[in-house]
Amino acid sequence: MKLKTSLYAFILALMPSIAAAEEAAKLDSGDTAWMITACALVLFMTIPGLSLFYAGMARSKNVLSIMMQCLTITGIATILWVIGVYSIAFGNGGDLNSVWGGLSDMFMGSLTAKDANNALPLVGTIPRSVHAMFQLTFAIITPALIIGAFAERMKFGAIVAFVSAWLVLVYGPVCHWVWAEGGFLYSDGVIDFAGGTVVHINAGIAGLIACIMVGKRKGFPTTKMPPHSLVLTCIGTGMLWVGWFGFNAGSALTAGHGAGMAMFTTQIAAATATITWVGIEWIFHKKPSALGAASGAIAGLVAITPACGNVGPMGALVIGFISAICCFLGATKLKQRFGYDDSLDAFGVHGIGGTVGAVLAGIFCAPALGGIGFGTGHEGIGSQLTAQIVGIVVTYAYSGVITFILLKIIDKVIGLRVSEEEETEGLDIAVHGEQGYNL
Amino acid sequence: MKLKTSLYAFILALMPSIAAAEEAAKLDSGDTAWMITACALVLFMTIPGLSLFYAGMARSKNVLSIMMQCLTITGIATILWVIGVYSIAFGNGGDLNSVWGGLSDMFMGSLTAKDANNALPLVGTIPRSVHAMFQLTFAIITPALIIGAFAERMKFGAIVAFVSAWLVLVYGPVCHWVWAEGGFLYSDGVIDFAGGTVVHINAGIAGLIACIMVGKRKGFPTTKMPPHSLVLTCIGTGMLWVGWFGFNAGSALTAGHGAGMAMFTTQIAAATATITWVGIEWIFHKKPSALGAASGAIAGLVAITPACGNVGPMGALVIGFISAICCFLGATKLKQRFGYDDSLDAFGVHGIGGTVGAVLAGIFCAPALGGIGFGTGHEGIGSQLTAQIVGIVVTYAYSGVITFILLKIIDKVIGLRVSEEEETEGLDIAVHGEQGYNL
Amino acid sequence: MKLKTSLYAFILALMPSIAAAEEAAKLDSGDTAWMITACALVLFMTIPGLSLFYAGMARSKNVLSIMMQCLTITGIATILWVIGVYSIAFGNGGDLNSVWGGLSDMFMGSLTAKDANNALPLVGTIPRSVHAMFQLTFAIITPALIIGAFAERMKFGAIVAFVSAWLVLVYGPVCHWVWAEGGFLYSDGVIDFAGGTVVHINAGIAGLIACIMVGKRKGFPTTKMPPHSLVLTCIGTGMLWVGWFGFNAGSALTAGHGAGMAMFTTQIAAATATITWVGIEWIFHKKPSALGAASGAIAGLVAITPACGNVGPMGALVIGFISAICCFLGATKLKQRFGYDDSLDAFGVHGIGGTVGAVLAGIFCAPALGGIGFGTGHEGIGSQLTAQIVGIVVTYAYSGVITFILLKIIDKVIGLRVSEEEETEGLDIAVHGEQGYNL
Amino acid sequence: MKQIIAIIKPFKLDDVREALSNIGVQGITVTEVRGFGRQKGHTELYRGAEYVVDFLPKIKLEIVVNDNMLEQVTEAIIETANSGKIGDGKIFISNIENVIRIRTGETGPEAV
Amino acid sequence: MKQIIAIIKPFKLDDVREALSNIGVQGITVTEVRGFGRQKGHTELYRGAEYVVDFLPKIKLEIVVNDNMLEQVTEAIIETANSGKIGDGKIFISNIENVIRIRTGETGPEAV
Amino acid sequence: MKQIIAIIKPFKLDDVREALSNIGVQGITVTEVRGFGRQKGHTELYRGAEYVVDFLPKIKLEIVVNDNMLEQVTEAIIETANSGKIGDGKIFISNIENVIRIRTGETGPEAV
Ligand SMILES: Nc1ncnc2c1ncn2[C@@H]1O[C@H](COP(=O)(O)OP(=O)(O)O)[C@@H](O)[C@H]1O
Ligand SMILES: Nc1ncnc2c1ncn2[C@@H]1O[C@H](COP(=O)(O)OP(=O)(O)O)[C@@H](O)[C@H]1O
Ligand SMILES: Nc1ncnc2c1ncn2[C@@H]1O[C@H](COP(=O)(O)OP(=O)(O)O)[C@@H](O)[C@H]1O
Repeated sequence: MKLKTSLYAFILALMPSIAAAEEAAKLDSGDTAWMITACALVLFMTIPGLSLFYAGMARSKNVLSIMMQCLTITGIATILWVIGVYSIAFGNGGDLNSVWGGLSDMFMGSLTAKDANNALPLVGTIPRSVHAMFQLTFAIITPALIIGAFAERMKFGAIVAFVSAWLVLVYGPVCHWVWAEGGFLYSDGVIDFAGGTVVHINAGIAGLIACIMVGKRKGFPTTKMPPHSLVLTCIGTGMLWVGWFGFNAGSALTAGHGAGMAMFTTQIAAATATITWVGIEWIFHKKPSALGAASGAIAGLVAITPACGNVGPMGALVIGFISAICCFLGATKLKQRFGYDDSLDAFGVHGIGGTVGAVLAGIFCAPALGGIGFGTGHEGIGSQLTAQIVGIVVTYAYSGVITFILLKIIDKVIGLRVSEEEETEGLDIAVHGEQGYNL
Repeated sequence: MKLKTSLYAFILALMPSIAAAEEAAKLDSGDTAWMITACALVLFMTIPGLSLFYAGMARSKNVLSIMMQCLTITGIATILWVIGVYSIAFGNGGDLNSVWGGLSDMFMGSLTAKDANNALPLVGTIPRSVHAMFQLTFAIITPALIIGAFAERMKFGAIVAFVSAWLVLVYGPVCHWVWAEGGFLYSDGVIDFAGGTVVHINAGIAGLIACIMVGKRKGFPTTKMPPHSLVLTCIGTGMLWVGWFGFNAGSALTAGHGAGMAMFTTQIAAATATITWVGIEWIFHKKPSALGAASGAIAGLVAITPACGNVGPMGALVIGFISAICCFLGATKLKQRFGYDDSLDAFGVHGIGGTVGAVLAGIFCAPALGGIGFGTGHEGIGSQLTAQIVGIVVTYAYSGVITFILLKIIDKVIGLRVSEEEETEGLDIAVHGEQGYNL
Repeated sequence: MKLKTSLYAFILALMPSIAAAEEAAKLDSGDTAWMITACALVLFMTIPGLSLFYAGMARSKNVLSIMMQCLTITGIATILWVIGVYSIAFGNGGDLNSVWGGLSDMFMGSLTAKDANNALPLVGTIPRSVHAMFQLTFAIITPALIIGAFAERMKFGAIVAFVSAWLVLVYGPVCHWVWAEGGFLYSDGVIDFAGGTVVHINAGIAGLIACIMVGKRKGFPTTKMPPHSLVLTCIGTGMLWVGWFGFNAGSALTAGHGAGMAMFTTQIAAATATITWVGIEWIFHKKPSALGAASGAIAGLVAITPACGNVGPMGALVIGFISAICCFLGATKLKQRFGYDDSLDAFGVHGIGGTVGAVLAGIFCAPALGGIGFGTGHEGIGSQLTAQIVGIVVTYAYSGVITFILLKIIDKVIGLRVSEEEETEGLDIAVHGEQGYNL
Repeated sequence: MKQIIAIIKPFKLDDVREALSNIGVQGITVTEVRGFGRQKGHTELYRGAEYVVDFLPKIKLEIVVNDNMLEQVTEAIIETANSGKIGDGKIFISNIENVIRIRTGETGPEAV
Repeated sequence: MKQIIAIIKPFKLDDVREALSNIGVQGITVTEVRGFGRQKGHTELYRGAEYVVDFLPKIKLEIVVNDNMLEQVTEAIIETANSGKIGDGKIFISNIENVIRIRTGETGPEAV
Repeated sequence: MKQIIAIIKPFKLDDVREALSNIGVQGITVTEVRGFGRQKGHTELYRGAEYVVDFLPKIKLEIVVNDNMLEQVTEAIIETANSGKIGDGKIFISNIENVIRIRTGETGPEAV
């Protein structure tokens, strides 16, 4: 859960409705209404949002493989969540609670366990079931983001195995560290309002490692691989943008000022980054592009994610501006420079944007810069920044290493890549036995 | 309305906000916020959700005919609802109230009729207008589901005539039986939380009868008729899944624990069915497909619909699993076996999935199986199951027979099918004078 | 803000929650939940809704230019809003308050300025940030509507310049006149519940002037320019329809009876207009078309916009019916008659539909006709109609003249139109350096 | 060797391909084309703008055969592609000087 | 009989078709092709990856005519398809040995 | 002058085009076609309905050259389009009687 203590106190002060609710731990129908809606919005980001965004950039012979992977991941993540990842993330791990939530809440019995007054459990002012569902939608989109890195060449079976293991071994724990009371980064006062480290850095670095290990697509970078339908990518961008309100404003867990400002900063950062990326292209390439606008929008949305509830409008503007520049370089220069094939820029946009956002969150949360204050135990930009960087480094290291080990194992057991022939024919026909278009 | 008495008592116990509201019949802004949103989500299921899901599976020469039919049905259902179907469904039919709601609320005067305190009318804690709108979105999607069965060959005029008559003669009454206080299936304690019988079985059987009466598409099954764009189908699937939260969690009519759990069971069943269908294909055909994932998702969503508010997470998992197997057989084997041309599997998925769900709702509602209890007047699985089966059989029989009669009449008067030439040319050009794609 | 005094009193009477809130100026989580959702819905109308609706009607060589323009406008409007347009629209202009809101709230400091009780500011019962965001989504879609008029030929730079200046000089002031307390049309008791004048007439007339000044597309009207993908247009239609609930019901600013009825009248008008347009085509062209259904839906939605919160169900039905007829004539006959090239019928649908709606709002708000009463200072249809017509004429005149001047200047400085060669090649490649489809 | 170009109606493609397979044709190249001929196209109407679409979707088959197969092939096409309605299409026959199989480098009749 | 293959710019199609109609051409088969020639293609840039698209969209017309029509047809095409700019395209003429109308079985000149 | 029609695998297009450019070919016309040959197509399965797709995506190149270039061009194609696997495609050579450049009206060899 995303209630940092200091932030929490702040919110309590602002919102009589919550304050009251806390006293009696009462369900608030308005907060619940918003959070149910937020669940729908965040799921909408993955299916169909992200699957469109990604599928449009792939070649037409692989379009369904992307959409299929997104649907399958939605299924897998849900089932694993119910079985045990929820427990790992939000359970109480006892002695080991600083690193994981344990397995005591497997099968989510806690959702239906009534209290002394025969009432179903709440998280703040909303039903525990809604909170569990909201968090599930994050556990769905995170691995779905990764697939952009190794699109168009990885074995379906290997993806299924990797994503399943990764959810259990990486997502669950990292989520616990940052968002569960008692998690060690939570205790450190790391600010990650809606998932800069847990979601974007986590997915970005996993994608980077994975795309290097799976190897480049046949023909990359000499063969032309233009996006097969930027129309789909633009549709996906719109859906992601809108769904992101659920992601960011939903992370307030209530329908009040906190959610309102998180939505507004999200909008500002996304808009600024869109215009910045378009501007860069216009100046340097003479041709501002729709893909550039879309990429900018996502870059801004990613970067504001960890910061959205903690910074002010002007902070959001700066974050949007800087993130667009960094992600532009990440998606265009870095990749070329080092020659890895992060096909749809999972690292270039999410890894880098998440990192930029996590760092800047530690700066622009400063009240002097229009923010709403530091995380628990921090009283200045210096110490907050240190905490942020610890959070970032830990996530890079842990997610990177486990991803590496998992893929090594999977490579040995079933292999990571489809055959050259299958890759040439396209995954849609070779792996899934169907075609995207029969026009 | 979906408040079974026992369920109702249960909900009252859980939700102080409702309990309080009932005393004073007070509007709750949180419940209203959620229900307005739910209206948007359910309409979103039809336009563009279902129209994409279906249109993608059609051939490109008929893509607009599907989208046009969905838009037109949205229009027709709305107008008929206002004129009289709302009254038939939710009015008070006096002596005949067990079978229909009568015509006393034609033109929906009750929506604006103020009470003694000069207050506008409520249904529970939400404005009557919102409840009427929410129910309208169900009256829109139900006939829209049917068109999948006779896609690509039926006359537009015949569809308009059929859908109009069917809404008045079938949808209105069946809705009244199951969801209106006093309806005979309602009184029987049949559990249908969000529309297994009213929506899915009702539409599924009508589709089956209709596709048999309209006849096979020219060339079926020898000619290849692959889906023209599974990309559209996958987009539609995501939209339907997300919109279904409005459908199922909205059927709680409040934003509380009931809605939360309904959303969560919906997610679990959809996910499990997705993975199950994909698994079946993987094992038996070696190629797990995007269409399979999409079909599984819808199968699970359909099956959990009648049960979502009454079963627990594990019940949802089992329902998802079983529904995927049954619908897989329905869409692949049954159709081949009997040789009817249910083009887009309206019966194979909605009829069968709805039936499976309605039956299993009667089992997994049992507290011993994690459910929240039986319907009014039932105290064990046996008696509940009997009620469920009565509900199913009555719907099959009534909807089937009236559909048959309506189509016979329409066939006599204007004919059901376009000419062979028009069918070959495609409905888009032949009937609507336009083309889906001019790339 | 859209609270006309009389309407306001009416709403207060209806909704105890608001009435109570006003006393203590308390945040209502239910109202906030709905309004956050409404923000998401209205943004969804532009990206991806409108961009799909428009892009589908363009030729495939220009599809990305439309999507790019919508994304860019979203970015620009957001940034300008934050900088100063919000202040112009909703600030207090002091002596000049009847014509603009001044620049005192540049950079939106008012959003985070706490009151005496250290509470963040509200508008009614929702956070000021949410209200500002909601209004921003209107400021985004309005210029986006205009681009339909000069699609497929205008310079990207000219569009950016025009839209930026137009937002500051036209949108901000007109919005202030109609919706800000003290605005002169507001004071006149003009009824514009959700934006008939501010959004649709404003955009429609600007589009008309612009398309005449930019000139016809090369080859118009002799060359065939069929919509390249009505599938996209139909998807966009569904999204617009659903998003419109946020637009119209959101304009109630609370989740109560007002929002419920606004949603319901919106649905009725859209449905009636859909069926009417389809009917006209069926009768006169023999071929009812999907584009017709889509056009009808939008026509109805546009026309009900100013009226949705003030008329009854039957008023909505009549408005839907009349708007479809007028917009049908606008999009098919008027354009041909006068030979201007309003490519995607920005004027034909939005200008005309908005005008029809603004006029009829003045009639069907009459309690005798099922409406909820006249605007401040009006006591009969005659005087209300006069006010409506003043509102319409003022908007036509102001928006038209300023648009004309702006485009004259831009034409001189950078030119309005791409070269003939670029137009022939298509804007996607020529201007944006990318292609919509690589199938 | 001869090149046979046949313009046929799209829905006849499967029948024709099968017939040709049956008589031993080993290679066919198919193109989606639009044909303008005696058969009239349709009219599309978009918001009042009327478009006469003169071009109809057709399938073009290119088949290179040895001279001795020529007659058999044309007959098979005529039989299966014929629906008796206007727009059934045409067959054009011309001479091919040489054929080369890329994979093996074989030339002439044996490469067909 | 002769086969005339003309590669033209897409936006000229309607003009050419009309001109050919006017001089009595009864049948045309049209294919969307991509041409590589003197006219240079454009560059597309996607997230820093540059693609030079050498191939430009063109329209290919295939028209089979009796020998006496040959000149008239080529002239009509040259006149209407000519924009004076590079990339206007070419006309290739070859011999056709036989023509068969599928619907009627007619062969030779009368089948054209 | 000769017309060379080459059917090749789609992913070989860029290589072939480059090779042809290098030896001085000035014009190529490319069409996306579907080929039926020895190489077998795949099977698609949609909700239990099985479709055997006999036709495989191929690229057709049409190149008109002067007689002296013929051999060089065919060799270049054979070399670059050859993957050694079934389905690599074929080259068909026929005679062209005349070539006209639309823009200039030039005819014969100099128009090629
Ligand atoms: N002379 C021709 N040259 C090229 N293509 C032709 C010619 N004549 C006919 N075709 C092709 O054959 C198709 C069918 O011809 P059409 O005249 O419509 O019917 P039919 O062959 O039955 O008389 C046309 O659409 C066109 O593609
Ligand atoms: N020798 C050739 N063989 C096949 N197609 C050719 C040949 N030369 C030109 N073309 C076609 O004609 C088109 C126009 O040729 P290009 O050289 O660009 O301009 P121009 O004909 O005006 O000199 C090319 O895009 C190509 O499709
Ligand atoms: N006789 C033919 N006429 C026309 N096209 C042919 C002929 N033979 C082969 N082709 C084309 O060449 C392609 C490759 O031929 P195929 O028999 O599959 O492999 P290979 O040429 O390696 O033996 C086919 O898909 C088809 O498009």
